[in-house]
Amino acid sequence: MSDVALAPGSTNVTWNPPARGIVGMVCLIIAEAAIFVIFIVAYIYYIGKSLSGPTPKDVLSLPIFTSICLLSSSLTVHAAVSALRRSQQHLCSLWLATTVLLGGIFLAGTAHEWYDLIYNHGLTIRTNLFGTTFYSLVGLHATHVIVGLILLSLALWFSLRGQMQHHHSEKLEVLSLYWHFVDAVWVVVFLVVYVLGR
Amino acid sequence: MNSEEVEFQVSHPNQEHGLQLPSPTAWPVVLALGVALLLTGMVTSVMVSILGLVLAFLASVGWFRQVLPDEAHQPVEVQAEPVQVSTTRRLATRLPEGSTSRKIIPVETFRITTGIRGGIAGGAAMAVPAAIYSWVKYHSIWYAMNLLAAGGFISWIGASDAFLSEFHLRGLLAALVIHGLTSVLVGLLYGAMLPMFPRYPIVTAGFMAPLLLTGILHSAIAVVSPILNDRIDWFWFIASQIAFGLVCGFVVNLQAKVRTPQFQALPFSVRAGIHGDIHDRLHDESTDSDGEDTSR
Amino acid sequence: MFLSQGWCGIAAIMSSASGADPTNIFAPAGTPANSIFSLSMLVLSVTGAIFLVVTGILIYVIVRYRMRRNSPDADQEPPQIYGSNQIELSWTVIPILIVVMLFLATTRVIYTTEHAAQPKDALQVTVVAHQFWWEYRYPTLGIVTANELHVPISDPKHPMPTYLTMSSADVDHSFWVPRLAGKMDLIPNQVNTMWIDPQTSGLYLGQCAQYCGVQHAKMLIRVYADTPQEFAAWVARQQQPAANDPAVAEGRNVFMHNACISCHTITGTVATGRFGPDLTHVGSRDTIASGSVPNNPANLRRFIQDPANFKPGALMPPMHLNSHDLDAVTAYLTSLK
Amino acid sequence: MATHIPLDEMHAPQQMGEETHRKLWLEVLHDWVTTVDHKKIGLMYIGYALFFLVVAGFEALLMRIQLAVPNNSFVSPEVFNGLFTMHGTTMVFFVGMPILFGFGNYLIPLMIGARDMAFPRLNAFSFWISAFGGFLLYYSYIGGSGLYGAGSAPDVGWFAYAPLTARVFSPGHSTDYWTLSLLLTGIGTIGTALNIVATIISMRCPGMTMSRLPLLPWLYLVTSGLTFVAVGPLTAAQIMLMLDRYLGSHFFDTQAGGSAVLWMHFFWIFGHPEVYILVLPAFAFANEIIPVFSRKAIFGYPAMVAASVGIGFVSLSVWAHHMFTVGLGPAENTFFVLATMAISVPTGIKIFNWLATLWGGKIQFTVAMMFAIGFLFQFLIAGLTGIMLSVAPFDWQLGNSYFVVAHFHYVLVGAILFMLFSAFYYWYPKITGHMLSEKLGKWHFWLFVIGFHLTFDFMHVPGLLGMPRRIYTYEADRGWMIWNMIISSGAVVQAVATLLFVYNMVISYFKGPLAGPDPWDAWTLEWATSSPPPSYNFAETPEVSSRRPLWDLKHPDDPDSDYESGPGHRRQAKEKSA
Repeated sequence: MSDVALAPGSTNVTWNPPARGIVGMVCLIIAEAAIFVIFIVAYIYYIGKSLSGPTPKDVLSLPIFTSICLLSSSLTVHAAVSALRRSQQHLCSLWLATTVLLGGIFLAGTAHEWYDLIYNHGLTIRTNLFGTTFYSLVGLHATHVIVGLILLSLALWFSLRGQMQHHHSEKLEVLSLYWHFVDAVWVVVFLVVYVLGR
Repeated sequence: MNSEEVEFQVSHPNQEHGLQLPSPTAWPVVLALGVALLLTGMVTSVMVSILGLVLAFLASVGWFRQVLPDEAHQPVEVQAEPVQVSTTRRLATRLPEGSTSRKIIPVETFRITTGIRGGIAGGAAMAVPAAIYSWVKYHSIWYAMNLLAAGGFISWIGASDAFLSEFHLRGLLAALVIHGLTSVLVGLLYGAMLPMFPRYPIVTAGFMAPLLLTGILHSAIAVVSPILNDRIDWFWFIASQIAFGLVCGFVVNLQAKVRTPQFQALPFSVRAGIHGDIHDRLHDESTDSDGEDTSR
Repeated sequence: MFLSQGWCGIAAIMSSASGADPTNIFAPAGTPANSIFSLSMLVLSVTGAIFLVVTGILIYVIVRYRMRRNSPDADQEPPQIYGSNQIELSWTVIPILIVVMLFLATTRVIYTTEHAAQPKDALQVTVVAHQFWWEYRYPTLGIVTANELHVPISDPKHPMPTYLTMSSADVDHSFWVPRLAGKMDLIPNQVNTMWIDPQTSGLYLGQCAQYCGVQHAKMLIRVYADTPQEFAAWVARQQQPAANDPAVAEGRNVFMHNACISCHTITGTVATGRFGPDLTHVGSRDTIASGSVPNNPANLRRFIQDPANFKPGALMPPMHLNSHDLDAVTAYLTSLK
Repeated sequence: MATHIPLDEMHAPQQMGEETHRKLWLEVLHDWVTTVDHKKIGLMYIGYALFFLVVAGFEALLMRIQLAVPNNSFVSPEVFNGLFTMHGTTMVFFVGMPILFGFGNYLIPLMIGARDMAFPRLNAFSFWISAFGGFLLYYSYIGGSGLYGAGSAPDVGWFAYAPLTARVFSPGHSTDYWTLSLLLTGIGTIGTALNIVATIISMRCPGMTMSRLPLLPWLYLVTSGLTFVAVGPLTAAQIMLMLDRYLGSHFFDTQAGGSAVLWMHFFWIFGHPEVYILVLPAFAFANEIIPVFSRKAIFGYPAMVAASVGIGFVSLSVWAHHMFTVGLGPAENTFFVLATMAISVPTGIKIFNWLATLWGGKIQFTVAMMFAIGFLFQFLIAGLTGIMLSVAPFDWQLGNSYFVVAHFHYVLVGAILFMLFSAFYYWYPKITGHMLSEKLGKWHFWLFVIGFHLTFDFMHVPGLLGMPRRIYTYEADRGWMIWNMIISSGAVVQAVATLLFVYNMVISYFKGPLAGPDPWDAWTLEWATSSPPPSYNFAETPEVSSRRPLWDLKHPDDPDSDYESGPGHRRQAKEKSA
């Protein structure tokens, strides 16, 4: 009789569909990746097509330190999730704080770079195709970093207030997935803008 | 973003006080309005954008407080009125299940590799008359091959017979791709369809199909490949087609043993597997079905 | 109703093709249009055959297997069939074979049209599309004209195709003269090429086929395929400097002292504007307003008075000339044969 | 008039449950605005889409009146250009997407035995932001110079080719309205698509493995996956356009070296998959409705799933067949010819499998089934004209002509709208608890078929005679008039038929016979609960063991599970027969 449908209470089936939070975040990441792909394609397509200067070679320098900060924040956020899984709330807070700090350093680095480009090199979004594609691509990524930082700060806030419990570890994992994505995008952006495009 | 709700639904379907559903909330619509106004400000006035920003911020906070640390739910009364699922329709005979789940007819059918093998064998066989023709007419076995390849190379359209008689690596590759692809595809088709024509497989595969194909190609070749059209020798073309059909049909036929008398008596649509109504025609023969006919 | 499909319609048009419909794609008059035509006949017969077969099966099925109320087993479920590998494989492979054939034919026509070798004596014309008119420049002949393209006919024995090098001054446009060739877009900041070789003399019509703004509908194309003698005569006339008839000196004066000169060119005068059509030989054209009205003094006068009379949304502003000046300018422009 | 009906309908189920005291109007409104119930949100999507269907249909009528005779001046060129832009944009983004998401929202949790969508609040948010996007688009008629002169309605065409959208060529805010409203709906669309995927993956009831998932959720899974891959590029392109228009960047500024062709690529990377996003749900309805009224299981379930997934993937690589006349070069054109033709193979598999489902069945000609058969026939023709257009040289003639307009309306109306009507007749009893009138429905069907074929069969002809699309008028000497006259008259017939349908929905809501939970003797889970379903869908979470759980319940002596794949089940079947 086990093959009759709609049988209530026959719980001999083990049923563990994937968690919806994770699935939802993966979907969001795919959609965001599609957006980034378009901006990256536009950037690559317009490399060397600017009608006037300045060119990337003139003005861009490799943001090695801030990139290292951002990439290592992926490790720290992962550490925060595993700490929460083991119910070590304090350790989780510590790792979260490190992540926010590293992300903040990266953002400050970008801000400094932009300030330098605008005021010392006179490159704005209207200057030429390089300015157009550079500010929009890096800006899009920076926007994602900002969103991620806001969410991470909220998580940190809850964690510090002790409201973050073991059963929230899945939510934190969803957030960490987003952060990993932001980091992964930076690897691509870095390669395209600072290596390929220079 | 947690799985509590899922687990809850699955493991405790029957609660005394009814069910828990997410409670209604105005924050999504407020947030949507806020974001919409934020953008609307770009075509109207900055004040609209500011209003939108404020709304969006308020709504984000409100929404956030609803789902964190735990999601808001409200209980819902269950009206215990079981839904009856029934039908007045009776069952018909089902065809018995074969060795694989989608097998309908109680016979062996082909495997995909059969058709591919047949296609390759047929394709090889087809090259023989083509090469003979080339040798007889142009004293070069490469002529037919290059002619076929010219279908894929635009620059060869004005090529001379002498050019076509030489060996060209590009020609070999192009001809191999075109010929190989079509041979395998046609072989697959033979593998799939020969069991549907069980009575005279060799006639069907070896003569009918090639003649049909030649007819179609004859009318289309002028557009598909004018260079081929100018030089094609239809007698030899048919010869090589029949070579393909005979060899491919033979290979497929060797491996697909489906021509039991019982199977041959079935109508075409049943042999093809799109029809299961064999009861009318076969009710005298015991087909060993596990579903009993309830209509008589 | 069901059977009155496009196929019947297509057959109807093709039979009535040649004369009545000046832009019929099934009445080709040049090599590119011809090769498209023969390819399209192949495609039409393949799709037509598929249509007949599948519709036949559909009709058979819905007639044969309709529910019969009074049949003894009306309340019985039919036998359940879940699928059949063999038949599904068949109707996967057959379409693939058809696709391969169509693909080979298509590829050949694409390459023979887009990669055709260019004869040495081919006529070169530069086409610049504007909102909402066409500029034709013959760099080897030193001619600039607008909206009416003159080309020599091409005898298959001595091919004399015309190569069009195309770009746009503002937004996207598309050059489409259905009886001569398929369309090709004109895109700013990009150069496209196409070629035409009308084989019988006459007038071939077409129009812009890419939405380009308010007046898209009135951006018409006229291609005059001339015999070699006619073409030589036309070239000789166009190479003359602008006529300078003293009888219309007043109109000339009005023209040269108004904003006309900032947009239009008349060779040999101070008018050297580039935004509007070259008017050096405007009087020799059959039409004005990019082919939308015949070129006669009355129409010309109305057009100068307010271009929106014929082309609402045209970029040329109304010139606010008084009646006397209008007459004078009209007379002047008409004299520019 | 017609526009109020969906609202009435939506309010109705609520009133049903509250017979003891009638709720105040404001309370009802509050319920609907704050709801997170997937069924109510689905209905709001449908109601909102029907509203815009009437609006955009009205725009189409105006255009057809203008084009009925040559050199007509019924509307000005500016207004006409606004009309076709708004008609296209509305039909794709504010009718097609919402109505399909509406049905998805309503049906998917029911069909997979779930209580609600995976993210109910996100669901509400997605709906509302799409809705506000639609209202913003139509606010453009009031913005700018006001209704007189048609406000600042966008007039750049629904694919808004650069650089016509640049500030130089499109001053004022008309293009901004277009961009902003698409950005807003884009957010909503991605949200809903994500929600549908998460629901189908994570909320299935026990026993419903992916190989037992009904085909409707399966196809919605593909279409939603396609949605967030395709709408992302659109959103990105819109952001670039906004940057160009507001901050003076140069993405599509050809004067500064930017490329107009880049916009075409970005738009069609979205635009072509969009067609499949719209048509896959129509396939999904057909996959549910055709088997039930043929009284047979769907033929070749695995092939149907594979074909859908295949269409999804291939459709991502065919976009440049909209650009055969752009001058991409022969190699690129050849590639996109091949990709486009390849897509006809899985599409063909679907058509043949539907035919095989009908074959040997007992076909009941309910109105739902009649529309489904109309869909089959018309989708076949749409596919065949699609093959013609995929042949690049043929497309050099046909592209941007009325032939193309006829082709895609054959898809959008002949296939998708027909299947939507079918879906209305099929699921209306579930949604309202009342049957739609079959008699009125047959009138609706035949009138609509006549109007449809009058309009869109004959619309192919002016295309073959060289009539480009998007022209507000045409020359009298081109021989296009007679065809345009027929087309326009067919449009009127369609409008009448649609009004009949709306009337049927209203009258049947009040007077239609009660449906009961399972009026069609169907096989999927939504028919295992009452009509209309309670807010919790199922009192007890169901558990299934085959693709047709209700078949198994109705025929316990011969359940489907014996015949479907999976080694365990086959063993069971053998034991049973032994």
